[in-house]
Amino acid sequence: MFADFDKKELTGLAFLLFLGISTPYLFSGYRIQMAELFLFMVYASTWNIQGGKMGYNTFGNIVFFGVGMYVCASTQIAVAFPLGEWTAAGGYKTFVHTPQQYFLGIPLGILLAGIVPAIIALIIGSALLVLRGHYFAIGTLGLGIASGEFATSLEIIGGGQGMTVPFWPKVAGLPHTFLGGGVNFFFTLSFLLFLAVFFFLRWLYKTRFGLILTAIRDNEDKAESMGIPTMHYKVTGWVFSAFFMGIAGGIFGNINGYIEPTEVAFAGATVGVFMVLMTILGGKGTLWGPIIGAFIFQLFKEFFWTYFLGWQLVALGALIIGIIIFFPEGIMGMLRQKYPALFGEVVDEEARLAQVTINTDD
Amino acid sequence: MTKILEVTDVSKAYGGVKANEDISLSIDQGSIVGLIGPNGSGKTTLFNSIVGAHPIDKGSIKFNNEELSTLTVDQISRRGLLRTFQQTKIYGQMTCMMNMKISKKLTGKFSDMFQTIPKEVEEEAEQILSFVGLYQKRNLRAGELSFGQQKLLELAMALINAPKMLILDEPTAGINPTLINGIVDRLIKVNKKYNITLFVIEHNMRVIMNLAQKIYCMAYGRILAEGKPEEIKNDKKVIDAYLGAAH
Amino acid sequence: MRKLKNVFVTFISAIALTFGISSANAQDTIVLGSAISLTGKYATNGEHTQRGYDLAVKLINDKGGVKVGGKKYNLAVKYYDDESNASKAAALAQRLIEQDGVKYMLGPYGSGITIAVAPVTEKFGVPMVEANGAARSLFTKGYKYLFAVLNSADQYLSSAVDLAADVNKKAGKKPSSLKVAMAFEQDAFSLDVKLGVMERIKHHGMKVVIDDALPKELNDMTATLQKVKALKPDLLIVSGHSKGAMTGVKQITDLKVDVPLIAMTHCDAASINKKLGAGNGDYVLCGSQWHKSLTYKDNYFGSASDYAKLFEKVYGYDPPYQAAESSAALLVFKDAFERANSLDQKKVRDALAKTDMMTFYGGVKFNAGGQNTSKPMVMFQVQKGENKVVAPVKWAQAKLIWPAPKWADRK
Amino acid sequence: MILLQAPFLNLQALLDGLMVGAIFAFVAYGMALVWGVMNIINIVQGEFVILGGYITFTFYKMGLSPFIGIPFSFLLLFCLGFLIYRTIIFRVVSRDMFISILATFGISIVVQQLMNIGFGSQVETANSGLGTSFLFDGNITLSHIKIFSFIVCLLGASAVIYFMKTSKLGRAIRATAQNARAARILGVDTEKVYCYTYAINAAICGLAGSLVAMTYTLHPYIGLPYTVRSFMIVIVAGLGNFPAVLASGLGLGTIEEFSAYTLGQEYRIGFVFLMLVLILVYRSRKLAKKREYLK
Repeated sequence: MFADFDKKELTGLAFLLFLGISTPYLFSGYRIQMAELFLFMVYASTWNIQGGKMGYNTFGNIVFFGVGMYVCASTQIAVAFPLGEWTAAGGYKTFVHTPQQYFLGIPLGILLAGIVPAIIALIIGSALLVLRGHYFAIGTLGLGIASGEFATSLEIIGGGQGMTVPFWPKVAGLPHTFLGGGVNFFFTLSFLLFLAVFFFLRWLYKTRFGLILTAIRDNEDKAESMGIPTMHYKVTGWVFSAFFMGIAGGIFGNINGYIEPTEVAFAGATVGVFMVLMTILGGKGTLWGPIIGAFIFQLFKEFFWTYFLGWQLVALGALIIGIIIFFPEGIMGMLRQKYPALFGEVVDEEARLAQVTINTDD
Repeated sequence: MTKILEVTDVSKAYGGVKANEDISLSIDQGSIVGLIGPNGSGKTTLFNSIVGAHPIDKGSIKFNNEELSTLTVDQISRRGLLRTFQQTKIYGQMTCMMNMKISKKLTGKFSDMFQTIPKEVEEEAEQILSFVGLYQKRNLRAGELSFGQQKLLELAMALINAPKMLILDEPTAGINPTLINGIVDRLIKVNKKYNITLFVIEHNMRVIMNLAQKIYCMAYGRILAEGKPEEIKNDKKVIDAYLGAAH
Repeated sequence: MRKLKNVFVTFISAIALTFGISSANAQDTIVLGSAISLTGKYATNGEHTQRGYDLAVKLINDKGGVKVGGKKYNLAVKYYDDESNASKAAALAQRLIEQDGVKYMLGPYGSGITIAVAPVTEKFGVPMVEANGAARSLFTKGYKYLFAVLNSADQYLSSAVDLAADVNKKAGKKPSSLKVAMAFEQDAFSLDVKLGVMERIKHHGMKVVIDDALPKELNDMTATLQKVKALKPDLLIVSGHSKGAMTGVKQITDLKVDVPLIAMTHCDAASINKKLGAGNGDYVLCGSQWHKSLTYKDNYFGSASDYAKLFEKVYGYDPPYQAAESSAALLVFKDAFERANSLDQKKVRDALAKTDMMTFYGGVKFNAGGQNTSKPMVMFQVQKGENKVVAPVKWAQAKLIWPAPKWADRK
Repeated sequence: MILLQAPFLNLQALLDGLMVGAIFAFVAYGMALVWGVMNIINIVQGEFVILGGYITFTFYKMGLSPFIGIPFSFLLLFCLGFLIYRTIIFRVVSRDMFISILATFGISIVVQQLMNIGFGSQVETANSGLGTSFLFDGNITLSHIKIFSFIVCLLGASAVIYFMKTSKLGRAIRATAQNARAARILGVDTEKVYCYTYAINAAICGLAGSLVAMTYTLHPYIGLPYTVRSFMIVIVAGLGNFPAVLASGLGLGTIEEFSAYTLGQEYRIGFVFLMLVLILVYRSRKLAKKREYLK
């Protein structure tokens, strides 16, 4: 499995594995941030399928995130209680999940959280992906916010009231922190999800599918004129993103404990944009770019929160502008400029300059 | 001789302008056919109609006795009818090698979509690249190639896709004269060795004359004349058309 | 490349600093944590809340701090900015508890955000006394560590309905014949206000002629008000935080909408009595948790009016009830610490549950759900630019002016 | 069905729609300008509007008539636009449009926060003190301030058109919009043109903002809806077609108002976005038949 990894990747991966495995023990105080970090790596990496590889800058992936979150939570609740009563404004009753109910709900919810958004992507994909360039960006932006507004007026999922996610159950005889307690559990889930996404994409980008995504970015017309049914590829790519974003949403919903339409689920103005910026900061269209980007971006955010209290958003805005102006190619992009060799391209000037020699006798 | 491409009464208008009017032509399997005509005579429009880049107003286009005018670009090219562009279109961000790999014809099997590109494709790509003389450049980013080299790459990409027929839009335009002979020989080899029917727009008379076995001449969106190169060369109408275009 | 290096330098230092946060938990201070809206749409109310907390902390420390186990502790509050964003608030609460080792929490501002924080404090068994989360759903989820000193949202305007019924009966109109128009924002707080109102409306058998939902990005409610003009209800109820109150009154003034009785929330936070100039906000009936004219007393702040004076002196403006209830929250905590006579979270929690005290802000006594039951809401009406308490009768400064004079008759 | 119960409301809705639509249209003008000339989607549009509003509000707060604020909103925003261009925008002008979206998004965050810090997050309004008139024995209400802003917007809009047609700068701008490179060759200082275009856009927003401050209410986070409506309007109208922008602006206002009556206020924003998506898809589908796509 690791056979075809080179040194750089191995070190990178080793570092992440270390973080993932050691966090619950060494920095248990930072589990939430770390979980968020890994999830953000997932968001960015999946956004990268469209924005980076395929050249379709979407603001709409947040829709899948939100839908996944709601689907997962609703399923978790619905396996035990009628959803309507749970979310009913005011909620006169008190519900507590038994462990059986809870651990039935989790896998079921997460599974559906992946599938439902994937189906949605399949449906809206064929409609929206006919848009190109910034029209696609604007269209998906509209979609994202519209779905938030829609969720706000949907009673069954609590509407503007939002809904709470079931608690980590209390098992008689076990300490409250069995399986390391809810936090560890979901931290581990997000870490595993990240690994899944990472290896999936790593494989995907090597296949013909991955190459063709790049081809679509570079010159969609050419790709079509070479007999590639680009629409199929675009939609399929979006379905992949949707699937993983949905699961990520489901997990995040559980970590957060409370779901609310416009700020938590369909938070286009925060999560929706951050995943884009992370990818750009790290480097569009590369496997590691989004991961590096997410890592650095999160660090900056934490830093601002802690030391610019009250001004952190100003700082963040400034950071965004800085990234866009000075790092449009991202870190990986800069490395690629500096050391093309790392990316399997010729650097030796001679070959670069060599004239084409055509000998008419062969 | 079986006809591979039959175009009958094709018309295409942009707004009011009639770019093509009642074009009819037919191309024999395995032949090399030229299409000449002054600028703006509607040659490229005709090509676009043939490969389905835009729908035609009337008429029919048959490729191996299959109607094309209802199909989309990618469907048509999967039928084995490929074109190159006057302004080269290549995947600039990728290396030449990748350009080639992607251009390998899809088998249409879903599983193949998700398989890594096999070794033999790589070898085939290398052969073809060296055939067009781009072998040393295989690991360069295609965007960094010179215009002429990009044209060659485009040709190579077409070849690895193994088309039945290839439509070339001004293959020698903007290429330095020393290369032109080379390209002509390549095209002839393509025709013989790979047994690909060629349909070529060309302004360079010398090239087209010793390349094509049959030439159509267009002017003002209509077919003006057709025939063997030497017939065309001395055809009054053709000369007038060109001079007419001149002033 | 150098740019890149800079980035990395910054980011290394960032790590260093982020990890360098040490919980400011010195020997003789009890650190309470709170994620509060310093920026974002609730920033102003967040500030009221923070000032309320700070004022109380200062006072308590000056008056000898908290005595636990014969040892004297000072109180301190560690704040984070939740940007008025529910998910951020939840994350920050976890951070306060897990990284900064905070053992006791003060509530954030706003129902939605409190709803987001409560599951966290519950999960970690951290007692939280909150003063600004009124949503009823907070008290029905069976939280054991959540205590609210304020009345739940459903009580905000329900008494306004009763009031309307009452005055109309006096005027010889059957309550069941009354027409009610409502406009509520789509958020946790307002929807709960609606719950309470609907209950009373059913009880009186009134007829709801308009039931509009207001968007979150609200700055125009012409449509609703035009309907009101057309249908001429006897009672108009609007709840949408400050922006609802502001936009509502502003456009009622512009459109000269005549309704005998208009009831709203957050009038004082939006200070509609001042901002709209010359008595335009007049005759609006407002639900409020607290008013400085109330006669409650305690031996820290003294009477409600004393509190108002003090607050005025320190911050230079009249305390809105958000500040008052926040200060009260700290009095409750102090009391609980001393009765528990221990810093063990469980013990403190139990002490809180048994709380039964009187403060300048009103009585505090929690029911099983952690809801304060010993304090009623007050209603005040804007009269000549002044907020005058009109109900309950016990504290009434002035009589309710009803029906509100027609715009045509005002000068 | 309220509109049927009270037929007058239809007229009322229409009027209110036009009034509010005029402001949208005016803001959209600015966006169309920047979009068409500089190929930039200006996310910070809405924040400019709100900032303009706050400037006017400041005058009101100082006890002056808010009307004095109008020219200041206009001028100060002009300067701000100028400044922002010189510091940030000029770096993204030539870049991919998506970059400009993100860059201006960054700016909008900063502006929002600074407004929040400067003016507080409290909801504010500048009371114009103008009266209200009733038509059809009180069935139709028109607050004068709305009429005023309606007129100002129309005047402003026509002023922009006139300016574009006649003034030297206006012609330069139009030339650049047509073909920047050609204009440059013909000696147009495109940098300058871009700079002024952006500044003018900001000024337009400022003016609109001062009207919003007097007609509706302000708080630092109400900007986005204005930005998005401008999108909507420009996309429907198409770039560079100013009369169409005006028309679709008024249209949008009216449709929204009616949707607010029938569907209810809360769907207002969502409704706009949904329309945005549908229109885009519909138009590109139409083109797809010709095997083309939106450019």
